[in-house]
Amino acid sequence: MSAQPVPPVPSSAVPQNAVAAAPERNVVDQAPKGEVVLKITDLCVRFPSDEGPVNAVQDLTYEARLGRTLAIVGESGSGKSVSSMAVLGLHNPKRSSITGSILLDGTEIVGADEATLRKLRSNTAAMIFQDPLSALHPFYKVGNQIAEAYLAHNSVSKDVARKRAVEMLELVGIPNPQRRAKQFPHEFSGGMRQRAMIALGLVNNPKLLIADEPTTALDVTVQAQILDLVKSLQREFGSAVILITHDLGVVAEVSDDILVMYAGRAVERGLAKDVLARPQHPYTHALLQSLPSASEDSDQLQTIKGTPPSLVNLPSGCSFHPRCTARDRVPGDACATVLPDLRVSSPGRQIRCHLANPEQVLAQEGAS
Amino acid sequence: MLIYIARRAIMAVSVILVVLVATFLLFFAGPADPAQSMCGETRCTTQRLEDIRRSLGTDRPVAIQFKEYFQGLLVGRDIYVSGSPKHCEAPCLGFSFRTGVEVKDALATRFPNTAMLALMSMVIFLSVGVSTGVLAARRRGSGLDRGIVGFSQVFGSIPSYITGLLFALNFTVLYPLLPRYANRSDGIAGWIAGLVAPAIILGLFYATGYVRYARASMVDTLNQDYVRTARSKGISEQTVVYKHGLRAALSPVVTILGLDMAGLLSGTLITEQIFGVDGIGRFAIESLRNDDLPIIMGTVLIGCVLVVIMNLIVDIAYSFLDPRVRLS
Amino acid sequence: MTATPVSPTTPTSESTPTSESTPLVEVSNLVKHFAVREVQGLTMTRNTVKAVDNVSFSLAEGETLGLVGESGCGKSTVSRCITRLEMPTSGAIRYKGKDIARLPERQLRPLRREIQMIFQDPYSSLNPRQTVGAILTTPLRVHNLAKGREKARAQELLELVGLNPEHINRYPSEFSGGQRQRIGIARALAVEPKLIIADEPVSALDVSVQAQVMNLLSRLREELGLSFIFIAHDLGVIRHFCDRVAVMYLGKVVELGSKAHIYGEPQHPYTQALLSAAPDINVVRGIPPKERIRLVGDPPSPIDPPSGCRFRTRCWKAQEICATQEPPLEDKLGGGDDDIPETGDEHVIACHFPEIKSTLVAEVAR
Amino acid sequence: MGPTTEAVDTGVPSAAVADAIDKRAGRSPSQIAWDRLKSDKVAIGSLVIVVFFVLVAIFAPLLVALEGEELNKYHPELISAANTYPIIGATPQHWFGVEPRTGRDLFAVWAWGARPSLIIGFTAATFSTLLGIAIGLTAGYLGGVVDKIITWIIDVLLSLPFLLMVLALVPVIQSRFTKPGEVLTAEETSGIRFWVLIAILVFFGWIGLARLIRGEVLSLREREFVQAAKVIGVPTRQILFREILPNLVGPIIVSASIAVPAYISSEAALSYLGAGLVEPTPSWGRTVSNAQNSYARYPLFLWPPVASIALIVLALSLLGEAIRDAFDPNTRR
Repeated sequence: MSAQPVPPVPSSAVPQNAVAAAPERNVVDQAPKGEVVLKITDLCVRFPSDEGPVNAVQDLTYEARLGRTLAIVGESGSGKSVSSMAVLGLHNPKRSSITGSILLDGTEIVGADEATLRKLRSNTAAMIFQDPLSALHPFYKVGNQIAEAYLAHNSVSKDVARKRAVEMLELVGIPNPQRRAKQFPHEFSGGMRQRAMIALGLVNNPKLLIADEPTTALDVTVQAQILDLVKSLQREFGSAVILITHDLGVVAEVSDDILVMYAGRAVERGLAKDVLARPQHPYTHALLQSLPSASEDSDQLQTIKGTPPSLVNLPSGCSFHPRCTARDRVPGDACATVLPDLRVSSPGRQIRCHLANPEQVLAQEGAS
Repeated sequence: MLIYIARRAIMAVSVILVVLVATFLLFFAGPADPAQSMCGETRCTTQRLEDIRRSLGTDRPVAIQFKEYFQGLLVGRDIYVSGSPKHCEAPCLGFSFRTGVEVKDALATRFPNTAMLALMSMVIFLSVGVSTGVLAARRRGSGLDRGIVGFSQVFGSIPSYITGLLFALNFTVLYPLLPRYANRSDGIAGWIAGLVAPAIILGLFYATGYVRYARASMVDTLNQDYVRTARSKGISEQTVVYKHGLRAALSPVVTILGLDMAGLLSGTLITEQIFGVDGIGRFAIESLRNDDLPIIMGTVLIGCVLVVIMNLIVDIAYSFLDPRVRLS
Repeated sequence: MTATPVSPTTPTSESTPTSESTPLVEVSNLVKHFAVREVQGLTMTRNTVKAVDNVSFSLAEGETLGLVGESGCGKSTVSRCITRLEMPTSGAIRYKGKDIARLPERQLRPLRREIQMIFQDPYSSLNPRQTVGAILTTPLRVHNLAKGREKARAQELLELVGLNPEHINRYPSEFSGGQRQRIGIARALAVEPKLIIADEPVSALDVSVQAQVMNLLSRLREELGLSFIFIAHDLGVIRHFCDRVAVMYLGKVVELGSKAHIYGEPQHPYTQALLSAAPDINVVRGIPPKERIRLVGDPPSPIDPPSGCRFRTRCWKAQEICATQEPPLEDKLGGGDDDIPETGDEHVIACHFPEIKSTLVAEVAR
Repeated sequence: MGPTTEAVDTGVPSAAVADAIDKRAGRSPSQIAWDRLKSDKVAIGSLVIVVFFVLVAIFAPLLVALEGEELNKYHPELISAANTYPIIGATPQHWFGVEPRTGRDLFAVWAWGARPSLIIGFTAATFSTLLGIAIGLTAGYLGGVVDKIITWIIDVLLSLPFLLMVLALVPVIQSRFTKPGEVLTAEETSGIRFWVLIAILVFFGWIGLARLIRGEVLSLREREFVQAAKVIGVPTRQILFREILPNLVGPIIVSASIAVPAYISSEAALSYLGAGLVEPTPSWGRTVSNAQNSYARYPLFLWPPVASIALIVLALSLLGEAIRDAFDPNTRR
């Protein structure tokens, strides 16, 4: 594709919430503020394996705010799902080691006991998963599965909970919710199942909704519906949304903030529209360049050479350096030896890269 | 749902029919001469042999014999026993060559013994097997888990008649810790007590298999997405494991139960022999030594019908467990 | 890129003389039905899934046709019929003028050399029990190619797709997803085919690897003068790779035209909805399309498709006629001939109320 | 969930640059399984036990000669006239004592008894495996009516009470080999029994593997690499034997290795019940049957065959489990 200067982004696209919060370390200070629901600091998640410990997530720091959607983007194995499952304490403590801090609505999740986690799950933070067919229990009626989550956090009768489930199904746009509530998941279509999954996620009105690849298993026309639904529900409930995806198009459609992950680490953070329009990390840049477009013709796609690294055996220095085209712009062999910090590169932007003037370098890269 | 049950029932009937024809052909049309075997060691005269053949009807074409046998099963028939016709009501399985007792009656008196033994061992292997398997799955990787799996592997690998024999010889004969088999007519309590030892051996042997099925199924289920969903609802771990996990983990175990029914009957047969339980298995072995064909055939038929019925029950139970089967 | 047919240089065995007018592949009135049993309550009904229903298109030599649509639209079934993994229920598939739709396997075998397939799943498409060498020499042995130097040829093929020829003795499990897909491509190329059917060849790959494989396919198409039928659900991938595009919905082609037609001035409401729903890279860059179309509901079941126009249940323009009369696939609104004179291709739409909308994709200032 | 752990491979390897680090040939899934098996202590231990019994069976005459005895030599002088029990236990002349009533040397009976067990076990396993593969492949690949018939037969056979059927069948089938009025010698009868047993074990034994193979073929048939072979034009038979069958090596080996102990156990059970091997062929199962009534007075009679059956079946089963684990490490604890 050609190296056209990217036009500036209209700033009116996103409704901005202007509640201020105290500036903190590593916080993108230019970002509009909402109440911080989730604050993750220096999170590391490791799994033992036959070949050695798998470093699924390393030194991850971010926060999610009410009324805003944060997209976590990365390829498979980048640690995006692993980090979000840790938020609900869903990793088996016997088969994983988690360090750092996850503050969910003021409660520390890392090392929390089962009772604490149980109170927060679904009530404070809920999760919806990629494949709604396998995420809903095949043996129980959809309505009952939703009611169960409501019953767990509200001392109401079963009938009340069932009514609530039907209301939720109606809210997410399932026609004939009374009848649908009494059906099993396999009687639903793919889009309907994901709607039911969202109803289940929102039944306790959580402050944080984590959507893990919610539309990957769906067709584009249905995906658009579901994304619209998530957007409108967020507007209605004002909750924080974390959207985990590998699809940059989905990010552009719905998210306010973005966090790009590569091989278990955050490599770039900032406002979604800024990052996507003017990426500063070579990986983000290359990823955007390699996407074929439905709106313009292209002769040759830019590629990222090689394959994502093994999480057991990460490359020395910057994990991306073996695939990076800009590494020779960094003097010496810093890229291969020194792991760069996630640093503020420009207002509201953080990158994990040794490049002193990334935007300039990448603009030249694109042109060459 | 009804279609499903109907199809299984048709399958069951077809199996019984096939077995009926096959056993009939094997036993009655085979070269083994029932008359000869009735005469046994004491050689009969040729005239006497002929008489017996005529009274049994084995001198007539196979098709007619089969028709009569089948007729006997459905509506009853007359059979010549020592020269005089005797009516045998449906379902007629004939009369014992040796004792002249009606096969049906002979089996009916022994059937409760076998059924009770099978039932008791089933209760043992299902309860012990599944609960131990679930326990191992929940403690996956722990010493307890390894111990359970290792023990079930070793114990389940040694043939049940070996452990059974050693158990019987040592604990009911040599050091009588457990009561030996007693007839039902001598009192129900003693009867049941006498079945405890064989039921434990048979039950534990089968339990080893169910420990491993249940464990594998439970481990698999606990890794499913829907269990993760259940956990993310904030319900108690007990509910997650038993309501969401176990419910789904049980259905593959139930399928295996269906496949095991035929094996369980074999198991009771040999256990009866070892512990001296007067059931249909032991009766069959005894009749085999006497070449008492009507009894052998009756036993095979009854055994087969039992297995088929149990299979059918298991299939129906399975369809109730899994709504996907029920509705698709 | 433009649709310049690359002159065929590959030596072919026997072949019917191909004139300029005979297309390489001509699919006409292709129908593929599958029998299914459905048990509901007390009744069991035998139904047919009309996976592909009366689909026609043609492909010129050197051309690339994209098939796009949502899951269950029949695009994969079309590809499986052309490669004769399925026997079509009816209709004709003419390859170089010869109908191969119902040809017995024995007579099909020489043609198999010319039509190859690239599969979607790089993990299931390679036999885990065979070395890369065995995978690549199988087609050579079957068609008696490169006799005596099969191994050298296999290494050439590895080099051609950008893999290390030293790795010929490795097993598929020792390669990454992208590398496996390259091996699958090398296998398809082993018999020096003229036509390649690629069924979602990049959709299982990570974004960063997807572009590598796309570029490899483009390069090979140019170097070897290949024709492609390229199946994908990603509109960006289709636009990048194809000359012409057929949009499918519930077993039917609803719109067929050049890339410029389909992306620049789509006329069928479904095409428009599809374009509008797909998040696009220019949206990513902050250039939103002028208009958004959102469909309601899921696609209906292909067992019992709607009467008339199959799209009418989700269409915002549907009227009575749509339920009673099936719209034929034909040139509408004067087609593209007037609008895009330089290509002069056909642009056919199956819709009673077509309307040009050119405001659906994020436009880039050119 | 699982983070991918793909091999580090920087960039598309350029053909020109020889990959100096990695010249090794790839390892096939079978090789990997074999390597895993070699490091499995239980497997090695089980293998040692199995090899021990195989050696006993092979060298039975030699071992018995070493002891200084013969198989069918009676020692009435060692039997108590009062109660027919032997007057000796294990002695240097009679390592496992002698049989009550007859005074036959029990070590000889035991050593020779290993032969029929192992021969029947391995022969029946071989034939039933071959039959299972053939029927399973046929049903799975041909599909349609053939598949329906085969699955129906399998369903029928699976609902038969195996032991009861076998008990009833052994004498019936045996009589098929006998002409009316003919009287067989004990050797002839026992020889016929031997093959009848194998035939019956095979007849009931192929079902499990055939079912498994059928299922696997049905799923493999839909795998893309089989489709690819079809598109290439690989003939059906080659697809079956070159593409599909190698992928079934694991299940087949596992099934065969589990079948051997099952057959050995079945042979012993049938002989114990009187429907198996008969005199003069020695058999552990029959020895157990003869010995159970003497257990209280002369336990030495029972122990060698009981322990041997238990041990060989256990060792072969554990070996089978280890092979299963080696082929499918996911089932490992």
